[in-house]
Amino acid sequence: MKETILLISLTLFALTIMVAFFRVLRGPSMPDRVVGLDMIGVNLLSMIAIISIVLKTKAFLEVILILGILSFIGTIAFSKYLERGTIVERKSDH
Amino acid sequence: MKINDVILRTVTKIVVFIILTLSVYLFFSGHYSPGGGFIGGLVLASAIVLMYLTSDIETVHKGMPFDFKLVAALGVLIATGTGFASVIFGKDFMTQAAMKLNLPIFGETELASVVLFEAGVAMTVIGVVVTIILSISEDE
Amino acid sequence: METLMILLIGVLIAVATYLILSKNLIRVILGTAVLSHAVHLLILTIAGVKKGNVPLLKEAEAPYTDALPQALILTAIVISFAVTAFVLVLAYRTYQSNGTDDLEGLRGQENE
Amino acid sequence: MNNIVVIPLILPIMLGIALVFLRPYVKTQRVISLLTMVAIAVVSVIMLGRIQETGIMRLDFGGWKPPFGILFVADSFAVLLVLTTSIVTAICLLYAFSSIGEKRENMFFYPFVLLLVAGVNGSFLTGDIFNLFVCFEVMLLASYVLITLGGEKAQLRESLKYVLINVLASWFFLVALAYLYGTLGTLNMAHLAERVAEAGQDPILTTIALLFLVVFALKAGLLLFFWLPGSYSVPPTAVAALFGALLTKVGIYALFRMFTLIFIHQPEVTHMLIKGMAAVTIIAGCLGALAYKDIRQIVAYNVVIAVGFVLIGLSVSTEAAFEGAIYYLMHDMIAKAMLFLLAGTMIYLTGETRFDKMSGLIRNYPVFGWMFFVVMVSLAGIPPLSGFVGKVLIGQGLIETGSYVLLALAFISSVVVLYSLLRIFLNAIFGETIISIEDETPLPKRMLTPIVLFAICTIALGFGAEGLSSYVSDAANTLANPSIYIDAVLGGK
Amino acid sequence: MNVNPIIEWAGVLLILGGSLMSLISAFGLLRLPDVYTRSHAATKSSTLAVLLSLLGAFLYFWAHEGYISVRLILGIVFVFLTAPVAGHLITRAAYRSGVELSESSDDDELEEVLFPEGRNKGS
Amino acid sequence: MTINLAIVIPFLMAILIPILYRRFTKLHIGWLVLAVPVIIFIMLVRLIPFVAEGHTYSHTYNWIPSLDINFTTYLDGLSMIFGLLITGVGSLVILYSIFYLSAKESLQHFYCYLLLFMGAMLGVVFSDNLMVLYAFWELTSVSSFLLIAFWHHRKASRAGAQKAMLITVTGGVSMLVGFIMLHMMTGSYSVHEIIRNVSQFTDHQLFVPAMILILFGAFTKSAQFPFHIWLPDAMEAPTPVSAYLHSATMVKAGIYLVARLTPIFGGDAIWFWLVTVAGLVTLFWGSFNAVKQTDLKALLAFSTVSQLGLIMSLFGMGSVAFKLGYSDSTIIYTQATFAALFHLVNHSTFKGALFMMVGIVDHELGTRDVRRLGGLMSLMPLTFTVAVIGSLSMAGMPPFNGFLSKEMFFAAAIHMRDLDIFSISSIGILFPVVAWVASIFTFVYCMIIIFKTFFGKPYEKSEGKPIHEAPIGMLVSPIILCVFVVGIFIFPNVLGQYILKPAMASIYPGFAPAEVLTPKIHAWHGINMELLMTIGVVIVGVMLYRKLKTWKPVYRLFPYRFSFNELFRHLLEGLESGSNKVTTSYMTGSLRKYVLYIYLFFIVAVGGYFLFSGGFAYSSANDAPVEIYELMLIIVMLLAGISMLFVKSRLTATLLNGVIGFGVSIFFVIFRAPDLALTQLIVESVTTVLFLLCFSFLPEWKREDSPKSVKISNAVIAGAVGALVVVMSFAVMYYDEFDSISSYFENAYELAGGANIVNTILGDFRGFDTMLEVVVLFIAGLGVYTLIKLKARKEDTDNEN
Repeated sequence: MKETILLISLTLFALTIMVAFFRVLRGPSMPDRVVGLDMIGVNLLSMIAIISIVLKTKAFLEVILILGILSFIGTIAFSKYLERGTIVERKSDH
Repeated sequence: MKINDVILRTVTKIVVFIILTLSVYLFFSGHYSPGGGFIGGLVLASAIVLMYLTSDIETVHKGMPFDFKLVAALGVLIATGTGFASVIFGKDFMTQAAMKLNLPIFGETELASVVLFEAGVAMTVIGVVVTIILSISEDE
Repeated sequence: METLMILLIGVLIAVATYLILSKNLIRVILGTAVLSHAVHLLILTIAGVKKGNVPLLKEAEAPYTDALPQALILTAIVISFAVTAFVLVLAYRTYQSNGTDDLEGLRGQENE
Repeated sequence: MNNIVVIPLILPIMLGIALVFLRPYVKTQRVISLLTMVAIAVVSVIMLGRIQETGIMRLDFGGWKPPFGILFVADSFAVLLVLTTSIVTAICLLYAFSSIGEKRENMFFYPFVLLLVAGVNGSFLTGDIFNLFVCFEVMLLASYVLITLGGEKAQLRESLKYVLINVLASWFFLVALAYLYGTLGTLNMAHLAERVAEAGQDPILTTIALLFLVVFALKAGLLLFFWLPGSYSVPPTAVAALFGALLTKVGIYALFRMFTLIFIHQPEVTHMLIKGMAAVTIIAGCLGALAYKDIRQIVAYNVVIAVGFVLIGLSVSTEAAFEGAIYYLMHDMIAKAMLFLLAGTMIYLTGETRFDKMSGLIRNYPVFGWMFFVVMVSLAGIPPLSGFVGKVLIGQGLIETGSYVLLALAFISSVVVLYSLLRIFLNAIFGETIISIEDETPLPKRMLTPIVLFAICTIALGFGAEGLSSYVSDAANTLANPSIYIDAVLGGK
Repeated sequence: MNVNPIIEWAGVLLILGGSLMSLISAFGLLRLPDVYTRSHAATKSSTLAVLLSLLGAFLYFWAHEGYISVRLILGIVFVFLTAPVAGHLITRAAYRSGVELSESSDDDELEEVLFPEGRNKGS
Repeated sequence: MTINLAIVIPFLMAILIPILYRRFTKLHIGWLVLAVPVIIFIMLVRLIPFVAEGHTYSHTYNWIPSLDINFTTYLDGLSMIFGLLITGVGSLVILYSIFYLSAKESLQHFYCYLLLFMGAMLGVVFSDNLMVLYAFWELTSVSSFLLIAFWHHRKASRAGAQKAMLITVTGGVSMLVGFIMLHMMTGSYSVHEIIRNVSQFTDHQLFVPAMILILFGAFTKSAQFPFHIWLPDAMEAPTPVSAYLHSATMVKAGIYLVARLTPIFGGDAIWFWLVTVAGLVTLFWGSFNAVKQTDLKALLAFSTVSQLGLIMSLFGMGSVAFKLGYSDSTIIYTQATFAALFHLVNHSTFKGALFMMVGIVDHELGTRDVRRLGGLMSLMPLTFTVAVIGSLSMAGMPPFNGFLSKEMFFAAAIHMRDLDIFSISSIGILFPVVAWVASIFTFVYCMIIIFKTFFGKPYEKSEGKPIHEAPIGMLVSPIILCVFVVGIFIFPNVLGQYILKPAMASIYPGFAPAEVLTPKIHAWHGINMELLMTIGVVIVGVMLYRKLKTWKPVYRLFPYRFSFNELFRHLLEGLESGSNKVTTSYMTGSLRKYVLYIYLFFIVAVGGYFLFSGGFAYSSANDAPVEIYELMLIIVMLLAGISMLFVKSRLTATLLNGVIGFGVSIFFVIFRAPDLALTQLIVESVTTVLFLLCFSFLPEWKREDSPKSVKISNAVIAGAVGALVVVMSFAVMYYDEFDSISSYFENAYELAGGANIVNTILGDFRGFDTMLEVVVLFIAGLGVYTLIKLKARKEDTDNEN
């Protein structure tokens, strides 16, 4: 029973990912796509948590954390690129 | 046009701290659970990347005045050097010290050479990733 | 599962190949990136998937999934990262000095 | 303890990295890099001696017995190549001292050379196929950097192609590795050989063998040499010489290992294909060598010809052919490096790249001119210079197996080599002097010495072939009888 | 009856809730008219979804194996910290790079502040 | 010992010459050089009695014993003849050259090459080991190349040198293959061993190929038709060189080889036909063409070609004796060989003299064109005498040595008619006919030499510098040679007994006592067929010479375009332009093309074999189950991949790549690979950051504007590659023969103290990989740094290197 629910949840998350992927594909604007990617990352995070439960292992808990960090870094990088064209500045501008 | 990054910077400070802790944790846990020199190093490097992203090169450099090329070089030297240590003891190249003593009491020393090796790996990873990103960003 | 994965890998490889055959530098480099993804998956899939537990002795019981390919892929990932970084920089340096990112424009005949 | 086996790899790595710290001290860097090469040469001579006495040496890293750990296997074939590599590199370094320019010396030129050598030596010595991949990558990455070092327009353009094609090749390599592991479940080369022999070479295994053939053919420049002419003609002379001497040889070595040790049970497919590829390579190389007036192109296509020539030795797979191939490999490393140095120096002296724009250099630079003559004669396989013995032995192998078409091709190719260089010699070295004594670019002794050293090497290798014969025949024997190798690796210790 | 199965069930249900939440955000991502509103859906509700599922996983591990995972807590904290910032950054980037608002939003007060000489549309 | 010394001394001297040249600035260096051949000559002369008694001498130094290649010197009658010729003519030529070459020339080079050649040539004739012989053989080609190109600032010299080198080396290479084949058959490189065991190998399948290949080498070296074209061009060399290499010695190396190997191949029909016919054709073609030449040296070159053909054909005729075996009636056929040896010596004497004569004329007048020359008889009486003696001897007139050998040649040719082996009888009549016709032409060009140069309208030199006789030093050598020309005519049997007899013994080993093989040579042998032929030659020759103008247009029947020279030139040019076309057609510099070739090869070679070998196999029995969410993820990745092809912006493509990366890592999770998932994630995002960083420097990508056909072919290739990987993967999955070695690593904790197997493998079992991987990473990092920091300055960018 629990398993089934978990599987359903996994499927739902996967569905969300598909929708988010649709955003990545269709845009229309670049930030839309980035939002989509961010969302994929966050949902994957949830999926990994559930998979950990399904597989009965704690091995992937680090992955969750890392994924969180990285989707954050990715989003920052993309938004900075969209905003300024460069993502690392040489000198502080203030 | 100035862009205000106060929110970002505030959050980043905390986040970087978390990441750094995590990287140290991953580095040491490698022998029993996922992690190790590579991953630890990569996570640490990503923390630094995050710092560069949210701040700027000069500021970060003030905080970490290393030449990351040399950090990387030192890392490689350490990694290869541990291989040599066993040569001095007359063992095959790269024999880790753990092989020498199987006594549980020496469990601590057992780990030593592997940890050193992994430290070298981690240093290289950090050094290289930061070098690459810095070099590109400094280009005009 | 394996069958599906292999089909996926096949498509990714086809995509990568198509990208590599195009004229634009970035496309080619992205092609190599996709290619490396595909091959990493391939190594793992070929060795058989879901055949055992996570290869952590303290976490799970035997049977364990084959750990050797994982180690190999790890090495391969790092190497492909190194190469990709280098190629990227090489690409933009080439663009800077040659003034084009079109590979047909980078032919360069012998008489120069 | 066989720890000596790892020295050809670890020494250049450690010292190469150490040189990074010595960046401002160019002189020290020079001395250390040169000494490293000399040390490796000495070590390989010692190893050769020990292999004669006690058979193939092996070093299990970390003490893990094969097939589980990684190991280095030093047989005569590998060590001979290591020896030649170190000698060639040492001499190329000498040339680099005076030609490479401070700009590059400051940009870690010497570390990269040492790391390149480390990768090359590692590829020769390793007994583990995945480790071979990693060693290849060490070599390739170093070569990527070396070829781009300087950042000139043409350099970047050609190196981009070189890099991308090699990335593709590495990818093929990984796919092949995946398949190999998927079928045979092991990575140790001797163990692979044993398992292939045990199972018989199924079609799928042969297919994997062909995949490896594609991979190494790309690296060796066998048929798939498209990256070669462009990328060899752009880097600075010393680097081009190193490339010409070393890079393709690693691919050739890998082909030899693969198809004399592991995939030997279906020669009618694999070796036939190699044969065909070698033949086409020779033809294409010959055409290329005659097609251009640009010296660098001619020289690069000469490399292609040599690749085909050596691999003919593999394709016929007799002991004589193996011996010939080994002799020829060593000869070619030396002579090609010398040729590249000469070509580069000619361009440096005249500022031209086409031989029909140069003339009468021998009047201005007599010794230099004669060096070109020596290398020309040597590459044409005229005795008693170094190319001769290899040529004869490969010819012997070809006759033994009745491959007369290849025989004709192989020997005609040496005439083409001669002609392609003769054109340069007669037009550029001989001929009316067009550079007056006042206008001539001085040719410093330091640039000439390495070339002369190479000339001495090629003469010595020709006259002193007997001195190497016991090692070469041992190497060929190991290639012809894979069981020697397998026993040495898996036969306990 | 042991308390553990209950907590386990709670965890599983939390996860289910999380997945439903994410479905809602997916719906928002699909249907909302412009990037600003879509970002709203993506960051707010999906953060909640993550929170719920991670909490569920935390509870499950706690109940099932008696294991308190610091990493999961950290993860929750982390997501909470970063997701809003990410959302903020991306919308700001969108605005500054000139992504147009949907037609249904009728007032753009920022325009005069940031782009006094008018935004160059379509950039 | 003597023989070894004889080979070594010239080489030593060759090395010393450049040094000595600087020491002795006042002395003409030639005098020092002269000592070398003279000493060796004397040494050899002292050995004549030893050899004449039928002794041989042999000595071995090891070179590459493992390959059976050793310096084995061997002295017998045959090599003695050549040794004497090389050193004897060599001495005279060097003496001559001292006066011919002014001190302004780079004498050290000249003599260095000349000594190299001399050593090499002695090496050729004194070597018993075929490989060493080959080494010296090529060295003669090389030194000849250097000598022809001595005046390398002249275009013609370079062209001549190139042609000579190419042709002779090609022949040499083929000869090398022939030698290797001989070795395969007989297991030996020693000529004498091979001769001893030859009977066992005549049926070997390599026997004929080896013979043909070796003959090819000999023919190119000895300028046999149609490879003779290099010889006239080689006349660009200084005249002493022409006299020495290109008439007396080097060109006879091929003949030497034929003579040396006659005991091996002699009994074979192919050998007979090849050697004889090549010789006769060359004889005719050379003499025929000599007539039309206007340059005296070219004329002599063609005459040399023709004479070489004569000697060659005689050796061919002589070889039938091997087929017939030894009996009293077959002795007659060995006489052809005797005549060949005899003529070989004679030719060296008179041709050497003639070349020196032409050199003198050229030296004094600055031209060798017969159309401009004339009336020199009174001005240069001594030179004239030399010319007359040399020419008449060449034309086969008494009282000169050429007469004797030519009579013997006629005799041999006549005897061929009677043979009924090798199906000679049907065309046997042609032998004497060709010989006779060729002799007529020989006679005609000899007349040209004498009359056009020394009679008729005097030569006018523009600057009124008086023409006078050459310095006596230059005349000494030709006069000595003329003395030999006459002397041999008078005392032919001295030569026959002491020199030719042992040579006959070495060509026909164990055939008959050498005394029987060596005939008594008579200047007057009664009125017989030969003499009648000679008289005919004179009559017809005189007539032809007088009517030269009327029949010379015959030569126009052979337009220059179709000459072998032109053929050769066209061959080379065609080769160059053709290979340029071919090579540039596929080496376009376009990466796409290169990659396309690589993929095509992969598809054809690997795919082709795989599909035809029936290696394909598929079974889903072992597949793990699939969950729905996994399927959905797969679909997402598929779509991400495919849509990467169509997106319009690079940023979107990067994002899609990120999606694929995320997908890969979630599959790593699903496939129980936590370490991989971690690494993949981090690497993926760092890579993305790198992409973004680099995008600042790169332009947005444009639409691919390739034609549709290109796109379709790309798609086909891409699809094929993907499909191939898929089917191969299925087959690999199906293959289930072996267990992986990795179960060993499951004891990681006991073995290496690690519980994370992957990490233990990375850190310990395969720590070496990790170490190198770190190195790779480091190189990449440092490489990126150098790539960015070290930029060529703007002005440098267009420079090469």
